[in-house]
Amino acid sequence: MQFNKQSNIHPVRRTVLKFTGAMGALATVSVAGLMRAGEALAAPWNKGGFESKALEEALKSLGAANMIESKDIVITAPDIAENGAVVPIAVTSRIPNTQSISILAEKNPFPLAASFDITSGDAYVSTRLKMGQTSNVRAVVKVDGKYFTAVKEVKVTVGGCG
Amino acid sequence: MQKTNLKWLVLTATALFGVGCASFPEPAVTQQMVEKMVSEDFTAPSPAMLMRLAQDKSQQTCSMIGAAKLTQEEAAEVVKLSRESIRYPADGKLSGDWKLGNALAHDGAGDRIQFGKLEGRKENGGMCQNCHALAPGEINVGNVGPSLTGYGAQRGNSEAIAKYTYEKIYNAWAYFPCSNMPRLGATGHLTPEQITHMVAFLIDPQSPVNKK
Amino acid sequence: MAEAMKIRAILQGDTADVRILIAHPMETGQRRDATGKLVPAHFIQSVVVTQNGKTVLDGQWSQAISRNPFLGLRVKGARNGDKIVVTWADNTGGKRTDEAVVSPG
Amino acid sequence: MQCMPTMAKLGAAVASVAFTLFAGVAYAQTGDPLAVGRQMLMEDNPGDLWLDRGKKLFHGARGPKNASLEQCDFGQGPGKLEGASIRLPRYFADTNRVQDLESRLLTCMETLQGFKRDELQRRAISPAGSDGSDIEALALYITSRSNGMKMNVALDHPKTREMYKAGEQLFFRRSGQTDFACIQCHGESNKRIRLQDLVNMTDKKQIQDVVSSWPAYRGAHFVVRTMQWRLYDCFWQMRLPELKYESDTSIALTTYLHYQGNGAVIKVPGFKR
Repeated sequence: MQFNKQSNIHPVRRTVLKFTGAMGALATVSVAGLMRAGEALAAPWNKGGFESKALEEALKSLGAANMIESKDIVITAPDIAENGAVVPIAVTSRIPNTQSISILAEKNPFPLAASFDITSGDAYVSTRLKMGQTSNVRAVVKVDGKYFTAVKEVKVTVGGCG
Repeated sequence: MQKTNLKWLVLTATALFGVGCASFPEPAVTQQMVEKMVSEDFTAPSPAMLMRLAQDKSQQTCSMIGAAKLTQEEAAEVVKLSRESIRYPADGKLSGDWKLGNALAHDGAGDRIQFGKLEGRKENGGMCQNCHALAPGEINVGNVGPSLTGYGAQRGNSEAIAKYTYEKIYNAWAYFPCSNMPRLGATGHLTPEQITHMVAFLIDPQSPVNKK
Repeated sequence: MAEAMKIRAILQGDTADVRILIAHPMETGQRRDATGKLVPAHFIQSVVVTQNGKTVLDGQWSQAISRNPFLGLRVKGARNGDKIVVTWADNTGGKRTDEAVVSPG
Repeated sequence: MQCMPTMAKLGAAVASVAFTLFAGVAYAQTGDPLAVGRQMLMEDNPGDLWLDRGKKLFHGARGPKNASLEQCDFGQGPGKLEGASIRLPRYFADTNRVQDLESRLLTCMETLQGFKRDELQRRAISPAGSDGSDIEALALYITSRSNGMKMNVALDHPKTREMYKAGEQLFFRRSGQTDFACIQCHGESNKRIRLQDLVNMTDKKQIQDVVSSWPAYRGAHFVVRTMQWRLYDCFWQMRLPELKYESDTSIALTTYLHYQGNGAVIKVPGFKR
């Protein structure tokens, strides 16, 4: 029996650290018409922000200037991520009237990973990120036109014996 | 694994009890069956690579099952075979370039077989990081083997230490018969020259292993 | 054809704990397949969650979100039987909507 | 701007090394620095996305014979999946073979649905980052039907006992350029290869955690992996030749491991980094 030569069981193990390259081509991605789910309700996709390579630019796209460090923003994430391709991140804002939570992996080639407008009455969101290397993960919270922020460092190792 | 493992005794006892009077085949019969299975159940790009599954004398001796222990005679035999296996670099210099050794120690790749192909590498990685702590503060290191942090700082870098270290990497079983440490030189995984670089990585005062 | 999402919406006190798993490749556009060819970018850009028709979360994603994405949120003031609807849309025009009903924990 | 981070400065890199040193000490005292991440990932397992697919594949009419797998007998009678996986591997008279779940599944896909066996074997293990194979989805679905039940492999047939003993011997059989057998990495507790925890398979609790959690979603591959894959990958890592899918060697090892893990409560899909 021969295994399928077309298949490749382990590429991820070797390429996970190469997200710098992997995500480098975002600028060339054609974004189909900025189509959004629930179009009537949703704001257009923040193309400029998601395609910013510099953290400052990404923050600017969110409108975030003069951010205030806040202990009322809690980032739950592993100190060490076993697998940079799946790094769990949860953000809770205890600041009243939180309108949105954005998540940035500062050393990713495109730092802005996600933004959530939250109107559920509980400013909490949990998701999973690709991270190319050890980096600060930053949460930016918008409250009545003001911006608050917190960071947590996540160490990324690839692991395995590859 | 030469240590008696109490848990193993318990497990084996449970297994025997569990099947009551039903009999297991004799170990020799099982061994025959296993060798047949091993010869049929694997594929490789070449017949020579299939031979990786064949055991040498020491590997056979070191495949003790469960709580079985190595006898003194067996241990002596493994040590003898292992000593005889050791080859030294042509120029006789046992400590090479610690920087090359550093790279080797952190390289876990080389010589794996997948999709009918051998991993395309000029030389194999040393795989040290998989099982040993190396420079202080490294996170992504294993602990199957003892920590090597400060190895040279503790032992110095004399000719005698270089020789011991070289031999230990070349064939660990010359000192600790049947230990978990691969016989990296004797099995051909690393060349004598590569091993001299790893020796330097461990004993050179400039190596990160010996930095605070 | 996108596969169905897995949506759990469990009531804890007055808050629904909503957990969503989505089958999606979230391709970055620079990964190469086994033959060395670039796999085109293919990732979800938008996820909208509603409770009985009212938007409770409006999310935007980049391709930095992991393959087979997870999204967790909490909806305050939820009740058993509330309808939670999740819709995602990706950069190639693909989209899918699934729903779940808030149920007791 | 008080919050602006320093981006990728050399100083930060040096600081990070120093921090690492302290962090290492702190973790040793406070426990596992990986635990938070593992916990978060386990709670919401993308492997669940495979269950419906496996169910559809099982009940749908497929293959050259356009038949479902509903008549497949995993040892509990045709179509009975509850409690099937907990008794596998076992001896099957119709094939005169000890079979694990995956081997038995292939037998049914061949006999009931008319698929070619060598084709099935070739496609069984999917590429990383793919949508996964049908066999992976089926193996997960079938195993999930025994969720909550206890592993209960019986050595009640001479051939099963042969395979058990062969598996045991294989577990300790050292070969190749790493001089490894399974036991070299799986014989002691609290050991790691790099950061990856190694299961001590001589410990009842730990081996139970293994046999109860496959098939599992493998985070690094984004697909559901099976026990056959787990064994294949171990041999790859040991620099040995490629283990054939559903070979006797693989089934012998599975017989040995599952029997050691008897009593484990099945909970699949598992989640592996």
